[in-house]
Amino acid sequence: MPLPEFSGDQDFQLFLRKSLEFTRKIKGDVAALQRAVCDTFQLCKEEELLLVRQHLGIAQSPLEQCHSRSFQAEACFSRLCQELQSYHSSLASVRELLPAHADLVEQLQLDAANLSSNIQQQMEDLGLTTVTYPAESRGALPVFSSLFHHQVGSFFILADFQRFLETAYRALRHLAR
Amino acid sequence: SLGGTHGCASVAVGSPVVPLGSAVTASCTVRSELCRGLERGKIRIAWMLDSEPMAGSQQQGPGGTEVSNLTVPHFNRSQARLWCLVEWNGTRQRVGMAEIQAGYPPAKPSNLTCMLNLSDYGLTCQWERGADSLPTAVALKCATSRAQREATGEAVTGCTPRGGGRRCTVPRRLLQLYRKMEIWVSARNALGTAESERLCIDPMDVAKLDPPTLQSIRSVPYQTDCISVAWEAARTSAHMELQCELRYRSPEDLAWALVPGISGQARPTQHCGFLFGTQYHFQMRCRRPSPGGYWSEWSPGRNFTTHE
Amino acid sequence: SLGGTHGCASVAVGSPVVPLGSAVTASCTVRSELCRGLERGKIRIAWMLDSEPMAGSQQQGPGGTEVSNLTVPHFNRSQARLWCLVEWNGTRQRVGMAEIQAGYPPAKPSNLTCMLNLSDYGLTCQWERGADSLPTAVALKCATSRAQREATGEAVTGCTPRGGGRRCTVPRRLLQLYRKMEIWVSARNALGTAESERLCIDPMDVAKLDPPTLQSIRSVPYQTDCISVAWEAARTSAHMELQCELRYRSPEDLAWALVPGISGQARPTQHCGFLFGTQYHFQMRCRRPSPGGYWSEWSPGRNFTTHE
Repeated sequence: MPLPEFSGDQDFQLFLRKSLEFTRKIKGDVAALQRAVCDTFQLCKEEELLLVRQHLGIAQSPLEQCHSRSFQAEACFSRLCQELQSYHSSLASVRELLPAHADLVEQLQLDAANLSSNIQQQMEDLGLTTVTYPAESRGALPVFSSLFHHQVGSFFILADFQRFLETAYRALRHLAR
Repeated sequence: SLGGTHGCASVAVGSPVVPLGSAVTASCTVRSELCRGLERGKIRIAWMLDSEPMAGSQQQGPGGTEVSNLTVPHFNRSQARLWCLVEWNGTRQRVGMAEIQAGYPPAKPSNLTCMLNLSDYGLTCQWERGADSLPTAVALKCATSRAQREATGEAVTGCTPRGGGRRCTVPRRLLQLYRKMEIWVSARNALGTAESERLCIDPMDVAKLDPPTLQSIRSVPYQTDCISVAWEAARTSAHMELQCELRYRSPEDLAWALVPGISGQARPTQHCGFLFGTQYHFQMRCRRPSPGGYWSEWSPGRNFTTHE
Repeated sequence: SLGGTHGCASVAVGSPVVPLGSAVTASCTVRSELCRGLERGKIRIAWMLDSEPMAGSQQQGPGGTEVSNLTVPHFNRSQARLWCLVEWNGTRQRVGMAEIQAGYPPAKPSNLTCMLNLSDYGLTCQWERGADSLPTAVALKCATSRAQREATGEAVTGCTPRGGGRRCTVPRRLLQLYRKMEIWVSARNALGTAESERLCIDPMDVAKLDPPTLQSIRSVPYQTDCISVAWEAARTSAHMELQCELRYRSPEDLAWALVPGISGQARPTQHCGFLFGTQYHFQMRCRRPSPGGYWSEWSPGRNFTTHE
């Protein structure tokens, strides 16, 4: 994977170490919420819900800009910022579903927004230009036609967010020395 | 909206809340044209109650749908999820779900008692109730008598105990003082409503009084075995009709001697039969003369030694 | 309004709040036509500072008014009332008043320190400040760095100590984690504003960690004076880069032996130089590697006796 020229910059390395830790924190909180959804709604295995996922039309963005073969810093960082912002809003439907975990979901939303603006700020510090992508369907808050669909929708918001964080973590770790 | 109003499949139940042990019937309707990837005619519907497989019947439904019906003869879990599944690409897909709760109608609240607090004139009531089997809304209801209510259309007011508790306080502004009010507790859940016996009381009659104060105790001239007690009602009950009682005993006595029926506000009362040169300890308390009135605490004590 | 906008008389002061010891100038304007019973031309204006008579000059003012000016050269009371009086029917009438306060601009807040609580991610800051001579508004200010603020227009947030206290907590939603924030205290009263030094910290760097736990302690095969300690960071810091240290001592030792610089999350650490057949007591603590990090409390202790 080609390394951008600024990757040796000390501030950038500090930003990467902080962002890696922040991503680990968010991943831990998402995993805790996934356990809560499993315990509360008996929704635990993704393979049992693929038909309803397909029916609900929940798409996940592939983040190809952050994959090793086609890694491109500006595109990847821009994508991370945008996806984090959209998870910040779509997590609201998880919050409605899990009132007992509202504080944890709110923290998760704040963390997603913070990580996104931290990356945004770092791009500006490095003079990178932000690439904007067409907003995913997940941007707006989904409206679910039934409680079951709301639960399955929330299950996939968390599962996709966990996968997204995994990809982001790998991209950041690649850049960190 | 996502997934259309009915979606690929939907589960309908007779009622989401049923009496414990009663039968539960459910139907799962699968609309293959709405579930991309499901081949019509090859749909096999299965059921699970939480994680326990259940057997249902299956037949074609209207508009090319597949319908499976299920009956759980004796539903005896307080809460469970009924899952509808279909086979797809070699996996079992959860396509519909219904939450079912079972329990009993609420138990009748009992032993309702109320007390008016004279510092803020709030009426605090408490009662007893069995445990809840279902989410239960409990409220204390308080209204002027039914006739007045119908005549004046006055609203039923009251208060709601916190966290399903067993007491709450009706604030002064929702009370009608010096007039009979009907007070009762209502408990409601999905299976019914239960109401306590109705109290019919004037809030002032259940006021908890502050204790009176014993001002002074003196011997009565020429009646050496008599004493005169000067007392005063508490400021908060200075305007009230009171029924008070005095008690006294000397250090040797085991039991208190009691002088009931002291009424009026503060006229000194006279009592006889005291021994010479003996130290007595006096206390007084008061209450509302009406039935159900609460005695105040005993006043701070006062000592007095009769003459030799 | 009562007495018209100005009324029969009015007192004007240079400023209602002045530095202690500085001069205070005031003027009292009497409009006899608005004071029934006051005969124009015979008005004698007098002054009192609280209850102390003061001498002012008096001359005719515009529009038939009488004006008296007063200067208090060194106003050294923290608070006083300046009264304007006129003679009337042989009595002295208070016809106007101004309240004056004196003090100092607020002292500069100092020793600002902050700590992030990992249970709710609130940032609690505390500082020191001199006593207030005047009503003082104190607020902790908190913002991403100036450049970002100007670029993104992010608001300055923070918190307000209760009752003019010296600490308050910025809630998580007003913080920016993993990024430098500027934090300072501002104190403002009528005579000025004072700001503390600015902290420039990433809230995560001042997190107060929960202590780690010592899982197990074992001898190292073939290295009889060495032991291996298995430990685990607290759940709340499981994702964090940590810097930890181990301490141990045997009952005979007075001082603890310290093993600094244990990093990473939970890899067992190995230490040598232990005596044979001796019981040692072990504890561990961790903190953020960044400057200004706070040590956690020491972990619960664990005993281990080395082999004979």
